[in-house]
Amino acid sequence: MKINTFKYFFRDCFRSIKKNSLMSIASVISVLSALVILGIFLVITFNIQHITSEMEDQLELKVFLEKDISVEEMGDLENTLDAHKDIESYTFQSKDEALNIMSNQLEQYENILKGLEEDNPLPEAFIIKTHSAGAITELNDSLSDLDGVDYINYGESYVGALIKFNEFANIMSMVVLVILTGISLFIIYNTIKITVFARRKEISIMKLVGATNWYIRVPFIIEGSILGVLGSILAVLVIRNAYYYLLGLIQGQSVLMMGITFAPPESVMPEIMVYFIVYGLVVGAVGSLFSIRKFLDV
Amino acid sequence: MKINTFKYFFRDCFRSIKKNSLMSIASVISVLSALVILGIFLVITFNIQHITSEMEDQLELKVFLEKDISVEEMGDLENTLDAHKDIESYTFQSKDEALNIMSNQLEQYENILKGLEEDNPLPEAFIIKTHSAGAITELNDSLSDLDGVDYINYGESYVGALIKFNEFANIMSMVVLVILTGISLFIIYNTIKITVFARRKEISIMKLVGATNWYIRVPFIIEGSILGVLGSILAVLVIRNAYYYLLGLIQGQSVLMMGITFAPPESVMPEIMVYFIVYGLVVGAVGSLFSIRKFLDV
Amino acid sequence: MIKLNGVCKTYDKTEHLALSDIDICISKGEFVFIVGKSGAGKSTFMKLILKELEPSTGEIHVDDQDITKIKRRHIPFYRRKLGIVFQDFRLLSDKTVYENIAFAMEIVETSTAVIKESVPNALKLVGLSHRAHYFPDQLSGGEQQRVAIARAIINNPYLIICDEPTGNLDPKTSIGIMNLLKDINAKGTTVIMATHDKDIVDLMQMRVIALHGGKIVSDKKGGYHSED
Amino acid sequence: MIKLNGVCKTYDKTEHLALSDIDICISKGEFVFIVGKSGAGKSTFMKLILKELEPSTGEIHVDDQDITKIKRRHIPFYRRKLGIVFQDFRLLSDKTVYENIAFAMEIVETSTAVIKESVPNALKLVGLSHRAHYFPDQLSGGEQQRVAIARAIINNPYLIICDEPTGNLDPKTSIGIMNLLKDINAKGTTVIMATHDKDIVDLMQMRVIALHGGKIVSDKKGGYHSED
Ligand SMILES: Nc1ncnc2c1ncn2[C@@H]1O[C@H](COP(=O)(O)OP(=O)(O)OP(=O)(O)O)[C@@H](O)[C@H]1O
Ligand SMILES: Nc1ncnc2c1ncn2[C@@H]1O[C@H](COP(=O)(O)OP(=O)(O)OP(=O)(O)O)[C@@H](O)[C@H]1O
Ligand SMILES: [Mg+2]
Ligand SMILES: [Mg+2]
Repeated sequence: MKINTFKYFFRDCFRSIKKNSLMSIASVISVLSALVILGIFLVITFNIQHITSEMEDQLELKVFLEKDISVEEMGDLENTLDAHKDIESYTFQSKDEALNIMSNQLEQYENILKGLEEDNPLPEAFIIKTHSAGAITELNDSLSDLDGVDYINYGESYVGALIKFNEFANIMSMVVLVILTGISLFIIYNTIKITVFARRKEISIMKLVGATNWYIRVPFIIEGSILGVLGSILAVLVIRNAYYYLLGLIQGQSVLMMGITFAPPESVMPEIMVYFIVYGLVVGAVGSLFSIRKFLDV
Repeated sequence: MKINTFKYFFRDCFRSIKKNSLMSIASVISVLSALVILGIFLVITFNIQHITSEMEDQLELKVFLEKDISVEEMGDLENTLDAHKDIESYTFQSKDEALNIMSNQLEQYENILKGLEEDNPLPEAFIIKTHSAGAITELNDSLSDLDGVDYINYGESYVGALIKFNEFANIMSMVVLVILTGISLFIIYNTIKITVFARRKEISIMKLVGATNWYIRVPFIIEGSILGVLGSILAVLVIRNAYYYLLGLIQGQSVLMMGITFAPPESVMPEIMVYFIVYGLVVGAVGSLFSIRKFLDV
Repeated sequence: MIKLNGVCKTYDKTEHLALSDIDICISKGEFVFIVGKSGAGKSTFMKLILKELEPSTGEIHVDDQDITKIKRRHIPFYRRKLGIVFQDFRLLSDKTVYENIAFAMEIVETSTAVIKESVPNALKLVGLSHRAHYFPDQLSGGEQQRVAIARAIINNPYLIICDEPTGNLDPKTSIGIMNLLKDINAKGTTVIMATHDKDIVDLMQMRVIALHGGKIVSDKKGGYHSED
Repeated sequence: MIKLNGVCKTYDKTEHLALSDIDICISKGEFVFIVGKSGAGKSTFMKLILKELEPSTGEIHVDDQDITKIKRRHIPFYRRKLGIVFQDFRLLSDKTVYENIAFAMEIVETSTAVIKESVPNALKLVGLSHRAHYFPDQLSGGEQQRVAIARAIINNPYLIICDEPTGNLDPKTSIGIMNLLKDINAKGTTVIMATHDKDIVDLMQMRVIALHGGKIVSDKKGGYHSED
């Protein structure tokens, strides 16, 4: 095909967008609407991931030491911890610190614990942070046999529940995302189909004066892509601004949030942007391609 | 208007649905898609409400008794509790029970708490369930001054957080619902607009042979309502079956759920059904009414 | 019955005058041909009378009513008293031939019994009884044109406006249609007809108004644009 | 050049034969009128040659090619060598007059320079230079018809098919168009034209094929359906 032909294609598709402006605007709004819904869910999904990964970060392993641990054993233990690849950091917790923390955590037993101060029965401990939640159980096994270690506590049921919840949340949000992607695809494809349908007479005229299928298709595909991308860019802008606005609203209301932080937009938006623009482009182009098919039978 | 005219309206709108079946199907799918998305969110919202209300149900007030409480004081207290309108039920917790529960809850301090058994420092308590979470703070005030009451504990910060979270979740889901309702309205209105646009020539012909605006509008409005209701009924069916399917999948996987139960579909679906059908009807009718407006200017 | 006073019409955006300074008076019961070259303004004239277009300047009176001043919501009622054949037919594509014609009666709330009797009669008059249940896009050009004619006469209008009603018809069918219009005219209905068909105009010997470039260049009884 | 053997055409759903048992042979360079009553099958015949419709039975050869056997993707290339004027014009409503004509050249990848020269020439031939930048719905019926004619001749086709090309034209303009077609025919292009215009057929004295109810009832040189 000549370069001129492509010039014609672009000229025609811009003209058609202008001439059928009502339908063009409607298509863009459809893409926009469908993607904004998808965007809301994506942001929610990213935030769930963010929150669970923050919760994972807070997981720790408490290695309680034997009451009569020797200095040597203590040194060996520290060396082992230093060398272990799964361990991110660790701190030492003395008896007093332990009691302090316990009475802070257990408000309701504060009074009772006060009596223990003189003869503190709590053991010393190493508090270990791991690189990943998955490493915790392994680490538990490998550390518990070491000399000087009394027992290890890592909130077994809590870690298990968290990992399960994590999996569950991931599966659920994937399912919802797939469903929503499907639905929004449906909405956009539908809109394109009606707009193409409204122009079926034009298509048949083109065929009757000798235009090949590709000659007719290409401007439609270009038009579909342009409208799709336009809609997706608008959707990205809407999502972005709404998210910043929401974060602004919530900032300072930390009481509400119970210590939960939101995923930073800088990390969320680029992914959504790329995803949306590719989506808008592909759905617009492929949607046009399929919608036009049946009207080319002249 | 004559009764015959209405017969014509219905005949015409069924004919038009059949003749423009591609566009009719597309409109129904648009309504369906938009409402399914809305439905997913509605189900999620109902479940959040369900879960928070379950959490509220589990709230309890612990009234710790003075060590040297007299039998009389005890009797008075029980009478007060029996008579109090905010109290749903209460149980008595002895020293031993308290220690037992504490050591169960605090796995990690199990060893330490064992030492306390001989000389149990924990007080006796009444554990009270209230009718509503809101009543807890009030009850705290009214009970703490009574004779024989040492102090009251109800997880102040937890209750506060739960109420706040409740409010937050309600506001968020209302916001998301309003936004989604708006977007789905947009999608449906848009689809109707394009289908009406595709038939603008027919509309102008009717006007030119002397049809009044209402004569032209009514069949469009009826058609819009029928397609809207059809789409919404399909949406209800989709949501209903998907929800039952999901519940079926999850049943027995209670580990995953950490004790959380889902809102029963029997309580969720009727509300959604009424909401959707009214929505489909109104949006279909009003959407058609507005879409047709500008083409009546002939 | 119809009176135009200094009517001009320019289409928005185009400077060009489609009709300029038209003064016409057509009495009740007349049969008038409008002739003229392609683009002379014949259809524009028809559309003005139908109130499909508004004149840029001037007044148009139909049946002693200044139609430029009719209220929007009264327009349909004004149009119902006219019968119009459009140059491009304008049939409703999702209704059959029968229903297209019946539609014009339904909007004026004619009883079903009357509709059921009148429509087949009208179809017979234009020779389309065998096409009653075809859709417009299943008809030949001439058949569509005859449906449009049947629709125009069905409500016994006091004024019939035909824009090129025989453009797609063979001479024999054309003459049939002209006889039909003549009969209707004989019963007192005013008929205005734009046409290019020299033979028909010559045959009928009625009043002929000739337009050229939007102006009236002749207005007399007799043959097709006599200057030619 | 064109040869029809036992061609019949029934439209789906309707039992009725739009064309029955047609045998025609048209040689290269001929000028043929197809006449007949409204609904006789003229447009159907044209549509068969264009491959807009498929015959129910029979063979159609154009330029020694059996067009019923052309592969789907070769149809556009076949159509490009024809010039067609449709009875209902079929102009692209979102392109101007100029662009409608240019479009027919663009699809065969004519260079821009040639397009820029040819289109104004064609517009001049049909007398529409002053309407080049109007959209079809801003044109009168006759003007649209002339745009369709200009589009049909722009690519110098070897066969021109005109369905009622003067139905919306005044006699003077019609004769201009006929002279144009005659000139093109004189240069060797085959012309097939369906028309109702008795005057034109009588004037031209070319081969006339008369259809009636889907059958050929006469095929001879001379005036309009001589039996009438
Ligand atoms: N919508 C429009 N916008 C701009 N110009 C228009 C419009 N409609 C018609 N015209 C122009 O006005 C002039 C008169 O048009 P009109 O349709 O009245 O002609 P006509 O006499 O009916 O011609 P024909 O015999 O070809 O139908 C034409 O030159 C046409 O190009
Ligand atoms: N799509 C269709 N479906 C069914 N019948 C059709 C269809 N198209 C045409 N016909 C019928 O076939 C017959 C021939 O139609 P055709 O268009 O060929 O007539 P024509 O000779 O061109 O008439 P005219 O002079 O009125 O244009 C007509 O009676 C018409 O009703
Ligand atoms: Mg006209
Ligand atoms: Mg025809």
